[in-house]
Amino acid sequence: MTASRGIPDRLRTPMERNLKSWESLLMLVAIGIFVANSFASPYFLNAWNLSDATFNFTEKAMIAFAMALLIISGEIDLSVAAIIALASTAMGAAAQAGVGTEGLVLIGLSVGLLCGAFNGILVTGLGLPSIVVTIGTMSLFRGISFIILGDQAYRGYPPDFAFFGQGYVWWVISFEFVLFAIIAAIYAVLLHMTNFGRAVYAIGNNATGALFSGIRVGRVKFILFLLTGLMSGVAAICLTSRLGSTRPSIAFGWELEIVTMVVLGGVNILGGSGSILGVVIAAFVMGLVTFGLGLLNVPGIVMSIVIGALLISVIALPRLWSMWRAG
Amino acid sequence: MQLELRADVSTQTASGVTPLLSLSGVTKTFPGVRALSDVSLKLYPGKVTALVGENGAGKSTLVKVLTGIYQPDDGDIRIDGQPVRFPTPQSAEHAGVTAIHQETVLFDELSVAENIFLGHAPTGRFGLIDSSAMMTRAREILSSIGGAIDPGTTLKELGTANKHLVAIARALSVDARAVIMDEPTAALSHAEIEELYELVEELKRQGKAILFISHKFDEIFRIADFYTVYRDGQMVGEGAMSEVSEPELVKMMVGRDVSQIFPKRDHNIGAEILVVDDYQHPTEFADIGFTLRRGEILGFYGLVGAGRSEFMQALFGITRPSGGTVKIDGAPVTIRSPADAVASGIVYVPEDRGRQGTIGALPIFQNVTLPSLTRTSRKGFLKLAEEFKLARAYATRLDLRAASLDTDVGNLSGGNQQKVVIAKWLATQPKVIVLDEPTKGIDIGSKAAVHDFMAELAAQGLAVIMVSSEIPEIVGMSDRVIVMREGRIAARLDRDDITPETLVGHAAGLGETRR
Amino acid sequence: QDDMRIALVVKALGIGFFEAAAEGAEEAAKELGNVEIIYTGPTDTTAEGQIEVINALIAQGVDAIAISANDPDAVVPALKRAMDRGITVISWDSGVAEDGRQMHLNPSSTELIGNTIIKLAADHMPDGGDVAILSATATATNQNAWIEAAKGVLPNYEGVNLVTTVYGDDLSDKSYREAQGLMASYPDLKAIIAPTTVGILASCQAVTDAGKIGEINVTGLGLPSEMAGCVESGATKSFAIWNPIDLGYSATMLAHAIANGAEAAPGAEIAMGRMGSVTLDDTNSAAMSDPFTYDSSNIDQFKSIF
Amino acid sequence: MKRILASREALLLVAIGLLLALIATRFPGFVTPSNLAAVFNDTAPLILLAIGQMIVILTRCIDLSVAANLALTGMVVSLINIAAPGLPIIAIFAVAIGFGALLGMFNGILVWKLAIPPIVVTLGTMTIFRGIIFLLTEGKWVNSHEMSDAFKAVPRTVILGLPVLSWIAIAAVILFSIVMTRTTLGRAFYAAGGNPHAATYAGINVGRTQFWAFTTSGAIAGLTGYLWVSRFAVAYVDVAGGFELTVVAACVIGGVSIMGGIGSVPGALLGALFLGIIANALPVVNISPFWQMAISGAAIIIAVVLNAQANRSPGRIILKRAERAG
Ligand SMILES: Nc1ncnc2c1ncn2[C@@H]1O[C@H](COP(=O)(O)OP(=O)(O)OP(=O)(O)O)[C@@H](O)[C@H]1O
Ligand SMILES: Nc1ncnc2c1ncn2[C@@H]1O[C@H](COP(=O)(O)OP(=O)(O)OP(=O)(O)O)[C@@H](O)[C@H]1O
Ligand SMILES: [Mg+2]
Ligand SMILES: [Mg+2]
Repeated sequence: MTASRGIPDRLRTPMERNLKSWESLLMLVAIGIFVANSFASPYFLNAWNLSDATFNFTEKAMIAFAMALLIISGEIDLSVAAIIALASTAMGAAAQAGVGTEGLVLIGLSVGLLCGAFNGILVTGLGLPSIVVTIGTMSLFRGISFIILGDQAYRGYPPDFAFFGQGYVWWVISFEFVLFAIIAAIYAVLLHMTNFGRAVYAIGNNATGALFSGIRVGRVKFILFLLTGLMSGVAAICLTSRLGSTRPSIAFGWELEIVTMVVLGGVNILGGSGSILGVVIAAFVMGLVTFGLGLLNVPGIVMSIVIGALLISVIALPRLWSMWRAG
Repeated sequence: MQLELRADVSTQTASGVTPLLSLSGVTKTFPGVRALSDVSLKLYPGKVTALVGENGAGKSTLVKVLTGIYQPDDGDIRIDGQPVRFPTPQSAEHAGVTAIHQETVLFDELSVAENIFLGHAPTGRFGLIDSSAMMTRAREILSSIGGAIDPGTTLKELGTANKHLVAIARALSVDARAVIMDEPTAALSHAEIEELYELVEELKRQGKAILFISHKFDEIFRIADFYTVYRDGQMVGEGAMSEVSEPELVKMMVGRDVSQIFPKRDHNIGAEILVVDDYQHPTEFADIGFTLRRGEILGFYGLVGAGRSEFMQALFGITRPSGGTVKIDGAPVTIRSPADAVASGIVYVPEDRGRQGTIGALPIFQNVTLPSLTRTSRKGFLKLAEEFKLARAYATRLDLRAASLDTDVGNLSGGNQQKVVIAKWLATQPKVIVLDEPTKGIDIGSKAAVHDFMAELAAQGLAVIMVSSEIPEIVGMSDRVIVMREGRIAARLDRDDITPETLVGHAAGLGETRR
Repeated sequence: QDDMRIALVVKALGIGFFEAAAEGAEEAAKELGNVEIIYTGPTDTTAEGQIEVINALIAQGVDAIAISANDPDAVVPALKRAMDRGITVISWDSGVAEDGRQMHLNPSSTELIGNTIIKLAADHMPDGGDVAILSATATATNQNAWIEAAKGVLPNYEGVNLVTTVYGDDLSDKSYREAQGLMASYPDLKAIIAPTTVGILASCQAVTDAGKIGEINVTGLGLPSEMAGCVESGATKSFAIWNPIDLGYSATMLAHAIANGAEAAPGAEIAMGRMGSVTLDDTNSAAMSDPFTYDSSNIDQFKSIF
Repeated sequence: MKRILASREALLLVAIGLLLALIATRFPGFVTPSNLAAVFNDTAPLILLAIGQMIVILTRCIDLSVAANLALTGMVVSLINIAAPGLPIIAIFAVAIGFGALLGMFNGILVWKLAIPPIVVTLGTMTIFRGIIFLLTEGKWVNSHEMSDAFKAVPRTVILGLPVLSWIAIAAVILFSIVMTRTTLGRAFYAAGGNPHAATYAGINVGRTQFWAFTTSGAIAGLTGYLWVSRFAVAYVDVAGGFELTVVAACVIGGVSIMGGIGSVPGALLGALFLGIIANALPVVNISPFWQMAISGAAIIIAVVLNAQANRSPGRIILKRAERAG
């Protein structure tokens, strides 16, 4: 213990901290997978193929960034995939009625925001646990899609609507990938460099303490639900555009993949810690694993074993290691 | 239960009597902390031994070692001179050692009887729990300690005091020979404390050995026969209560003389700054109104549960009042959230440091700047250098002790955590600071520091509200006192009227209660 | 010269019908020589799963993709990209919207199948009565087309009253529950028509469990190997199917031919080995052969084949 | 009496009564004893799984791998049945329960020994278990005609008017009612989740209690796995896909608190029945099945809101007391 006159700001430099972090471990995994893939398949190191591979994760990752903030704050949203379905259905109905591309985008984003607001009110307004609220809204939102669409499908989106999910900005760089990168940057800044981000961490570590420190906990959480809804709306636009059609079963089961991506990215599922960089790397890891194994025509389910095992082992290994060292 | 141990205590020493329970050479380390180092302790049948020491001296750790919750790294525990080991809490119970722990360790959703017998319920056929036997025995134990609680009620339906009775009943449900009480009176009201003293006498008569841990010197001198003092995890003294004086005991604990507990202050009371009028709440309090001036310390006294904390939390925007107004510097303000309160210059140092005061997993500097982020940032973007600057300024001012400013607050000692909470609020440059039980559970050395600091704040023109259940503190520190009873103001006392008698009388609603 | 690689993409891996089709594809590959078959598909019947599979196939630069689609529209953009990269794309069994493939091979003519499934039911209900359809997913193109056709021929069968269509999503448990629901909601039901191999089996099981053999006849499209028990117990009087081995074989032959330059345009005739040849209609679709009806008289002969 | 009336379970029972009455107005045949028995039988697997899930949730964990466990165990017993059709059914039961318990133990050990958050563990094992089915079978289905008759007969054999499947659910409800209220382990489940800190002080090893909760949930899932595949006479990778969330929903509707420590077997039973009745009633009362999802979603949300209302502390009666005194 040092007397305060001499309290140093930091004991370890940020550099030292980073080298020992989760993100560096994950980065190693990512590089390992990349190298392994290059050896395993002759088709892997090809710009177009790598570009195609990004579609396996960009939409999920966009939601994962918002979800990361939500999980860091100690909440969760399992209704994200259902929001995609509802937003996509709304866009489909609008397209049917002749609404143009700008209008469709506006509708997709608004439905996302509305759904997020609905979750947010239930959780922050009524003080309900988010995991059960969003299990409920997950059925509710997708259920509304089913009521509207039943066994029908919406097609016939305006031709220029296809750009969001199928367009390329420059050479092999797809619009979705650029959007993914921009969103990642925005969320990284928001979480790590703003007052809002600091509040998110504080709430996740101790919501009562944050409230007693003058942070508007309810408002911050509500905004996080809004953001998650909004990102689901963005993903709905991209996915709908990529598929060119809407069915109520669209994006089925994505919520758990998105949560997996966030947790794999080193975000503490119990709240309080995590980084956007981690989620970005996790997105690449998941994308690389599925794509690499896909090139070998390994069925998707085997890839999910790999992801599941990776999820458990990247958390378990450091703990096993420290247990082993402690004897 | 029928122990016929009659040690000769007329000599005031216990030499020659085999202790019922004795410890020697016990050491316990946590990562980075040596909580106990080579300590010893002796408990005698039919006697109360007081264990005293500053916060973090290792008292509770010792309790956990004695009840099988922690395993000591080294050392020797004997019962009746025979060495024993407590690998699990059950094994300690079997050996006849039971404890009322410092924290409440009960289950809200279980019934009173289940709470009492969890882990050692009477079983009947097929090893199934025999609920009727459990009920009967629970009722017996409860009535033996003067509690009229139905063992079938769910625990969450009970008030604090009754919960505490259940905790005591739980400790007694084991056929114990040694009973450990870790700060048992910290959460009790005056009348309940008296009942507890009677219970202790009864246990003494039954020949049980009692270990009594407390920071309150009056009660130690009242009920203990022997004392043991720990400091920084080491034993620094032991002996008979009758052979030690209060200053001597304090010196042993703190390692230096603590001469003057309540600092003398010159009165420099300024203009009116806070006016609260007719504050109401549907269930917790009603008709609260008062004024506060710069440089003034306004004490709030009352029995536990009088609604002081609830009112302060409403004033701070945690809960919504159903009516009433607040004026700061003559201008009315609306407080709907703590953020509003901070913006209007009212800050609140809560009772529950760990849960409400600090954010344990965030570093010191982030805790300090949390409410002041708008000032250390530009357009919502953080500026770390500014944050460190602010945190360093207040850490220096409060003489905070820590390895670095990015140490997590959770790793600090209780006293230093309290400093972080105060630093956090001073950094917002408040007008009114509310301190809720600022010295609760704090040892005598740190207490003096907090009192000094409070006086200094008032001298600098800050208006201070101090909620406290400790009469000496209220008497020693307050310029004026408001006594609350059952959610309403029972009395307003000026400096000259503040005596222990008037305080207790108004708080209890009668005139006759005496300490 | 490298092998030509033809990918047979199915709705989901593990379904008996598609396993048999894959067998046929291998047979065609052996016959053609220099052809490698990649049998693949998602694990559940989703369009997103198929798109990931298609992306992986594009990346490998396969020569042709023959797909039985989970969703006629959602896979179109991915398949278009495949065609842009020079990959031959045909659909078979369950089709893809026209601009997402070069041709589509129906196992049989839609009208014929629609008529057959109604006739199978009507044959055993001389006095008419209520029938219900239990289909696969609500998005399955082929099933939907057959059901449309079946509704079209209904007036020809006097007294046969179609009460409802429900969807079992090609999941056994869901189909079983839907069949139970049908029996509960329509106490006078005389037949359940399931134009899907998963649905017909589950319905048969549900009818057997409800003790309604003889009361309710389960019919539709099924595989002889899987249906043998139902025919034996009497829950199913008769059912129909085309040969899935032939279907896989034909799809492979067509994909190979088009990848080798055969033109897929309305009116074109394309050969498909031992199955003869097909002529494309103006939607570039063609039908392979007629469905064949199985009952107690011939089931034993076929149950060991597919 | 007042406590019973006010309890969550009683509220839910009333809700179910109202629901049935509502359905009866449109379709009286639904509430005949024989149809209700059929609905109960159809809901039996959900009841079983909900009991297991309830125990896990009580200890502040969650088991997202139950449906995958069910599918894997179901496939394993099916494969055993193919390999050894003569194996007595009692052995099949033993394998199903044992293998399911083993999978549960795997979750439990990771939660206990490595302290990995349960949601992460079971999110991982959920995909791993299903993946293992694929590796075992290459995705091939085991169909009705490959299973032995004895294997398929068990859940549908009728005893005293009810199929064995229903009897097993009833037996589980009784057994676990006793376990949860009358055994040390049962109380430990409540204590470990209600207040883990205090449980440690009471000598309860919280990690080990959670381990046993996962083991129990796994054993139940394994048993249900056998019943499921034999009832529907089919086993494949995607059996009961997505069912884990339905199971959690049943618990939530049944008043089990996701924060641990609150819940009961009757609650889980009623929660499952509520969802089961809705699922069975919709097609009957001629509401399009496409409404089912939205209705159960709305039911979950309403249940959570009501439960939260019931749990809300009524506030201290401090002022009332003062008024009475004054
Ligand atoms: N589980 C633990 N892990 C790490 N350090 C611990 C743990 N428990 C206690 N300590 C440390 O051990 C020391 C002794 O703590 P203990 O709780 O025994 O003090 P105490 O004398 O009971 O204090 P108080 O009067 O405040 O109750 C403190 O420095 C504390 O921070
Ligand atoms: N009748 C009661 N029923 C339930 N809880 C009660 C009751 N009376 C008091 N409590 C609880 O006791 C605690 C103390 O009450 P409160 O904070 O209002 O009193 P106080 O006057 O501020 O006392 P102190 O600050 O000294 O604890 C609170 O947590 C409160 O919830
Ligand atoms: Mg202590
Ligand atoms: Mg208080």
